[in-house]
Amino acid sequence: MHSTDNLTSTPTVMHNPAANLAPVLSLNNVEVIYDHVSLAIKGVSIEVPQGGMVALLGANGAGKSTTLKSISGLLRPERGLVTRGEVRFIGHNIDALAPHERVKLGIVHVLEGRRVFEHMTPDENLIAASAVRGGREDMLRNKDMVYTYFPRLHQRRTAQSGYLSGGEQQMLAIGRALMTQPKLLMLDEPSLGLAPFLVTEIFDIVRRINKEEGLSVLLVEQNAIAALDVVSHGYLIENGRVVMHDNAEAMKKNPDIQEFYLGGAEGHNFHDIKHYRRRKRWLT
Amino acid sequence: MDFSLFAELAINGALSGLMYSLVALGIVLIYKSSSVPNLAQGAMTMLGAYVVLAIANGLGLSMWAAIPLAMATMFFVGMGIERVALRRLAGRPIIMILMMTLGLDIFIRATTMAIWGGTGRPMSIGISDDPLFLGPVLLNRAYVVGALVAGALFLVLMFFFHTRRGIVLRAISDDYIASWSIGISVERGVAFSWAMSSVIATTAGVLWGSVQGVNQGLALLLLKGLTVAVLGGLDSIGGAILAGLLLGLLEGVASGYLDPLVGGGSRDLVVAATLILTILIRPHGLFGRHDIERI
Amino acid sequence: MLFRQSGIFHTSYADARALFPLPADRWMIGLLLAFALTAPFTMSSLALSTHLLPWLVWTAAALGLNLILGWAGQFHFGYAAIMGIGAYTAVHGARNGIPWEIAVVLGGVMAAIIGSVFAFAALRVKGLYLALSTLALQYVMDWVIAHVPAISGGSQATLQAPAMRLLGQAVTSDSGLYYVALGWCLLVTVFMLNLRRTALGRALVAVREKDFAAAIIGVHSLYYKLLAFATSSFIGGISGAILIFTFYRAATPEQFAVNVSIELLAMVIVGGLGSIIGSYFGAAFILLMPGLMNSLIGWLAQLAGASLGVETLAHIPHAVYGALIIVFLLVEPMGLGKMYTNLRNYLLVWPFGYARK
Amino acid sequence: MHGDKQTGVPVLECRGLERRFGGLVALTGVNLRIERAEIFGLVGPNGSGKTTMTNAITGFFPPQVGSISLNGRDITGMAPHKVATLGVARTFQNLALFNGMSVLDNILLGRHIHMKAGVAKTALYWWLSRKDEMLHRLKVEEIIDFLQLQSVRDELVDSIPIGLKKRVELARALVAEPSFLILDEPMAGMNQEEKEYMARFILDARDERHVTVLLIEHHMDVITGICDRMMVLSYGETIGTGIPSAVMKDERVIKAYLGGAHATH
Amino acid sequence: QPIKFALCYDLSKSYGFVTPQIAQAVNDYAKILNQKGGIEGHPIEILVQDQGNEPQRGIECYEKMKREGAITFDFLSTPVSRAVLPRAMADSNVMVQSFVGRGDAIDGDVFKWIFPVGPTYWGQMANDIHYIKTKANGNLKGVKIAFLYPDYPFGQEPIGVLKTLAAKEGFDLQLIPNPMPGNDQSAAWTQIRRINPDWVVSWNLASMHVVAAREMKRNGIPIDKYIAVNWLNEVDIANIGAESAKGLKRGTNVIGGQSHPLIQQIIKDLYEKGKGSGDRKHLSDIYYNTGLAMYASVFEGARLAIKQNGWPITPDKMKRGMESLKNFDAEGLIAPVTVTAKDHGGGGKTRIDMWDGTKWVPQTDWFSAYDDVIQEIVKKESSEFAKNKQ
Ligand SMILES: Nc1ncnc2c1ncn2[C@@H]1O[C@H](COP(=O)(O)OP(=O)(O)OP(=O)(O)O)[C@@H](O)[C@H]1O
Ligand SMILES: Nc1ncnc2c1ncn2[C@@H]1O[C@H](COP(=O)(O)OP(=O)(O)OP(=O)(O)O)[C@@H](O)[C@H]1O
Ligand SMILES: [Mg+2]
Ligand SMILES: [Mg+2]
Repeated sequence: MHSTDNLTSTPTVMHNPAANLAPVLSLNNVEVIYDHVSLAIKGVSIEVPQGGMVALLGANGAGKSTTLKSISGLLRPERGLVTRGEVRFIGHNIDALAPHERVKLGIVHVLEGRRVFEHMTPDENLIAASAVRGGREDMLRNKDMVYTYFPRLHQRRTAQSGYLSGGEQQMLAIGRALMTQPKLLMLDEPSLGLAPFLVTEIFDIVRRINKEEGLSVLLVEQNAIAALDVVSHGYLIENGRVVMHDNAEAMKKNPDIQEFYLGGAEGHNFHDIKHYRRRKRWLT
Repeated sequence: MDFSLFAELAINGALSGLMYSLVALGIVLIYKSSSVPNLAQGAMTMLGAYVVLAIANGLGLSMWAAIPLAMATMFFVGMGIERVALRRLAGRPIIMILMMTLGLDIFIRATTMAIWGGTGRPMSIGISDDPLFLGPVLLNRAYVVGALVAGALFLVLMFFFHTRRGIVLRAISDDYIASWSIGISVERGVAFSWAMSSVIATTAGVLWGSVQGVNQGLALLLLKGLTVAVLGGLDSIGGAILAGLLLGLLEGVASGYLDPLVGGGSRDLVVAATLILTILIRPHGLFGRHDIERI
Repeated sequence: MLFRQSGIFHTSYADARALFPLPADRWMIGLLLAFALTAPFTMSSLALSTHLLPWLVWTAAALGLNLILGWAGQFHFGYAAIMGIGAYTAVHGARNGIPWEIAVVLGGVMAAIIGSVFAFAALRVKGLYLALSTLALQYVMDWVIAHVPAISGGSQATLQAPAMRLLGQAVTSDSGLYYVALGWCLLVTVFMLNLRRTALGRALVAVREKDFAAAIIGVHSLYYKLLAFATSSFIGGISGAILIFTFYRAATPEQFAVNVSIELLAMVIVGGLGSIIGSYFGAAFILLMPGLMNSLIGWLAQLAGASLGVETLAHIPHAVYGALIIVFLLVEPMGLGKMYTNLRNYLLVWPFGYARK
Repeated sequence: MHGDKQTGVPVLECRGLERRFGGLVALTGVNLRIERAEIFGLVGPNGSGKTTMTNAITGFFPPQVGSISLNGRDITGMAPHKVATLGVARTFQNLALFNGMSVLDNILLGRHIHMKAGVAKTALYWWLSRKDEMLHRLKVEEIIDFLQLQSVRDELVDSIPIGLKKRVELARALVAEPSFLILDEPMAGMNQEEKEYMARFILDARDERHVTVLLIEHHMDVITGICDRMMVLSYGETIGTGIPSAVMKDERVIKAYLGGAHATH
Repeated sequence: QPIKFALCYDLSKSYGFVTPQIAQAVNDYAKILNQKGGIEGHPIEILVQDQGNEPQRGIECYEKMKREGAITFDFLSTPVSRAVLPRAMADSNVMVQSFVGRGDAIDGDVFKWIFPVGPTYWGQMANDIHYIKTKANGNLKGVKIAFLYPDYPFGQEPIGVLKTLAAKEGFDLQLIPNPMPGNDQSAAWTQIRRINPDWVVSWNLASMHVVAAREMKRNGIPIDKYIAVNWLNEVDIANIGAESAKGLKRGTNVIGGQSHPLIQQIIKDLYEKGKGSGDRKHLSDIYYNTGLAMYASVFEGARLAIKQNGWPITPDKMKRGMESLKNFDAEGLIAPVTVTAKDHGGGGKTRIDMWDGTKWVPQTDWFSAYDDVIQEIVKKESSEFAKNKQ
């Protein structure tokens, strides 16, 4: 089944809008297998330019989270393994590194579904995340930074995180990630279950962080509308393969993207949708 | 009824209860920082005591030189345990980890016995046995010392779990994966907690050893320690102390007044009753944390 | 391919839900059964009456505990006490002239009642905290047996079990007792196997996994937890009774002390949670390993001519035994049962490396 | 738009619901009336009390004030498993499938209220259970076809992707043949296409099985697309009810929930 | 064609404080005899196996040894003995349990196959009381005796005897149970201090004695009021502290020290030549002597068995051999015993030793008291057993 690698490593569109910038992160032909049996992603190649903002789109089970985990090293606890290819971060190969070492290097992964430390207060959540580097004063400074980005968290800082509402938890998860002073911020479906205005709010903040702190962002999203608004360019993953790669504008215009991710034309009607098997037009 | 008798039973009971808290604290420490209920704490206590003796007799050192050395040794033993036995199980269902600690318990006990043999040995840390009266009430010096140590440990741990490192440990117990994702070395954290707990075990071993002599019996402290720990709430330092106090007090008074009536051994009944009642009134022990379930 | 899957098509849902959908499995079970039935003629009386027989009864008990631990997901630190309750009730019953079968069932019922009462105290609780109430059960039970001569059988706390009479005639021969144990163990096994494919089993797992989700599909989690406790206690009680009648022949407190409860836990977990075949393995491991180790170590020591003191010689097997538990958990945390399954799955796809399900 | 379907018979009626958690008021003074065979949308910012609302109805966190009646019968404070037997089914916001079980068994569990589980029926499977196990199996297969889950029937639920999990949960709810179905964010984390599938299933459930649906969603296009009526919560209070097209234009709703940026969409 | 003796001991758990020394002694003894050509020309083989104080494994061991042709079985653990006893009786196998186990087992009519040669706990307790009586110059009226015991069968064993004697002699008996594992006795001693007894008879084991001694000091109770059961050895003395233990008394079944010719010979022929079966320091342990004493009578019984009824030795012959022990005192190691088909105890003489700070000093000669009382209780209990067996 590896014969398809050459195919997948040549996405439909070759030109890379951010090629001129040195990539802070690059995946070459990464393949991941869970439990030694189930093949999750096959030969995925991705680049995130310095200070750039990249989106990773794809259907359920396409392998987006797996891709992120292969970067942050969080496959191990799930008995997943990078069996081929390599992950390079600012120059060096990080495949051998343990998760916390990668965070030290500057990669941080905001997990799907928030995963805040439920029994601790938001404040303690942030402190815990500051342990990886820097002294006490760094910690305090970063906390202020986070609280300025998320004033809402400051109000709730002494509550028990487990009882925060979905949005607040998402903010906490992002703030917690920022505490590690990362170079690369990876967000896995940050808009999951958030109210529309919160989605826009959070994406704005992420964009601001990206500008002001100058850190690169790799964004996994189902909400393609919101995602493609903020990123410079995006990748599309299907069945564990990169099947499309282009800048945001071009992607928005792509008819398939429109049909399957953006929801086609305005005001189209769910009642008219008939059951149909989807056509895998990408690979043909 | 004779008040001084009551007072004496109650006070000495409470003090001995705090001695049990010493074992409980070790269990709580590990649970609070990795959600592992350690059934090997008793065995570790025993091992700690034997190591102290081995160092003291082997190197011909005084107790006060041997104890710190033993603590250092046990510190690394604890780390070793994590490295060998628990690291591979990180994130597994709790019950397997529970079983692992049970295996450790069997292994440590048997190995210790195989090396040093079952004949009891004395452990004197210079606590005099002369009577110590507080008014009409006679106090047990050894227990007083033990209680003081327990109190000190309580303060230290309380402080520790509010330092950054302590918060990190709590984070680990809350969610391994999330901890990894923000750069916490879960392995190191858990190893550290085991190391600390081994040191506490040594302390308990020394104190109990000085009370009952060093022998297999030390390993049996597990059941009491576990009972106290769970009663207090597995992740609550304060709980471990209070539960120890409470249980000890009840036991002391009970065995003083009930035993003659029911023909002995009423302690276990009291313990059982206390357990059931606590669970009915406070399902998570006295101060244990509730698991948050967002439906 | 020993366990051939391909080419076997189930034409009805019933087939697909058969106990052993694969012919290969059915063959193996058949062989094992044949062996079990002929054991009295093929095995030495030592192996039969001091290894095979207790192993079967303990397995039955382990399966009962597995119902609580593996299916309902509740810790139980007092299962030995449960067995004890059953045993003492049954023996007293039989001594007072109640027919053996009824006495044994009575034992089961009594165990079920008391077991559920203690469980009930703790059903709002999860995990270790529940374990506490079962520990309490153990304490109370130990105390009662130690302090109520009427129950424990006089000042010597030994309760002689009358010879057991099955359907009127006395069963005394090794093989007779063995068949009784075998029969009981098979009964429990079949029950557990059925649990896998009936509403009850599913409901229990549901409660274990997510009780609130279970509630919204109409599963009354409290009721099912209680039912689980009652059923498992019933099995435990009868196993305890049968253990006394077929093996110990006299009931003494130590036979059901807390360390026995711990050993039962070990049987289930080393064997594998919720794994039936695992309980067989687990019981065998925990029960026979110390003995084997003893002989093995002793033999090795003789070989090496090492003049180890009797004491050291006695402790080494325990150390090895503990080490083995550790190693097993490291190699396969899901227990011996899972190891077997892995092997089987390997054979399923053999000779191919791996198949994508 | 589906006025014709509205029979005017109330399936669910909530009056003046209030639910507090400690100091925090999660829900207060909420009235809700859902009629037979309508799809009712419930939206609101995070933490506004939507899930609390469903928990109040299904009996997990009964309201401290107010009453709930289902098909004219008062179910205030009734235990969840009882509510379920009255024909209420729901899915959960953060998936609540039974891990370690196959998809098939998960869905079979949905039939629980129609089955009799017992020790005897287990012990004497062949005589007491086998037949109706098979009957229920037929129902399950029907749903599996309906939701196109054949491919994963025998997989462990743990290992299938989230989108499918949500679908399995829907199947588990539908197989109970409920009269009233609560869906808590069934489309969270789905792309457009998958949303369309899900929307399709919900509509079919209503049209073919005449299920009344309470749908919580943050995807406004779906709400506007398939809901007959909707309600907006904010800080536990109702700030708007009615036909989606109308509600969506309400100032307060836009301000509290949609946000300026979204007005364009 | 060796003679096999089975020792299924708890070497690893509760009884680990005594079994190693005993097993070692038995092995040494066997070696010595074998050097002299064994018993009546038949070499001795000692089969030792650990049963971890678990009935299950005790039975397993018994069954195994049975098939290996062991002629006697020895478990030295209350729980396991109790569990195996019915089997041994059913199989008609000789089960030796000198100094341990149920007191009524000396009734040879009921316990045909059980041989508790030497004093039982009941006899020992009776003798202790008698000693106290002599100290109270012949009158126990009003004398306060506290009985401190670990609250499980071993500890509860002598209570029946005590109560009977209390009724008979009119002394004031106070029962002070202490829960296992007995490492915390503060409550018990608080009470004892208030009772302020004239004597404290203690059925503690091993390290429990140490805890008790400490508590006595704390509570200002002079240690010479303490009369221990025979399970208190030099190790415990060392743990208490040779000085602090001064005046402590013990009911004793066998003489201590190494003066006994047999031990001298063992030292000379084995340990000097490095052929000992274990750690030499154990030889200074009373439990070592206890081991020798136990098997002196067993080996003698075997000798008589072969001598009277010839080889091959069978359980039945062994039984009759044991039952023909007459005034046997193992060259002064134990009080002379005479075992008969009715009385498997053989006298039940003990003596009281006192620790003088350096060594044990006999306070009395070998003696046994209240034999009639004991006999009564034995009859009562054993008949109950016989009844229960149905
Ligand atoms: N722990 C695991 N064990 C086995 N298979 C897994 C595991 N995690 C994911 N998979 C499989 O790997 C594939 C990719 O999963 P992944 O979670 O990366 O998809 P995704 O793109 O993140 O989907 P979603 O949008 O639902 O998050 C899926 O087919 C999934 O079934
Ligand atoms: N079990 C609970 N204990 C304490 N507070 C709770 C509990 N459940 C919910 N809350 C609080 O009640 C409020 C409403 O929560 P709810 O889950 O109903 O909001 P929601 O509308 O479902 O939000 P979302 O859209 O994120 O799901 C929140 O502030 C939440 O913190
Ligand atoms: Mg994902
Ligand atoms: Mg919600």
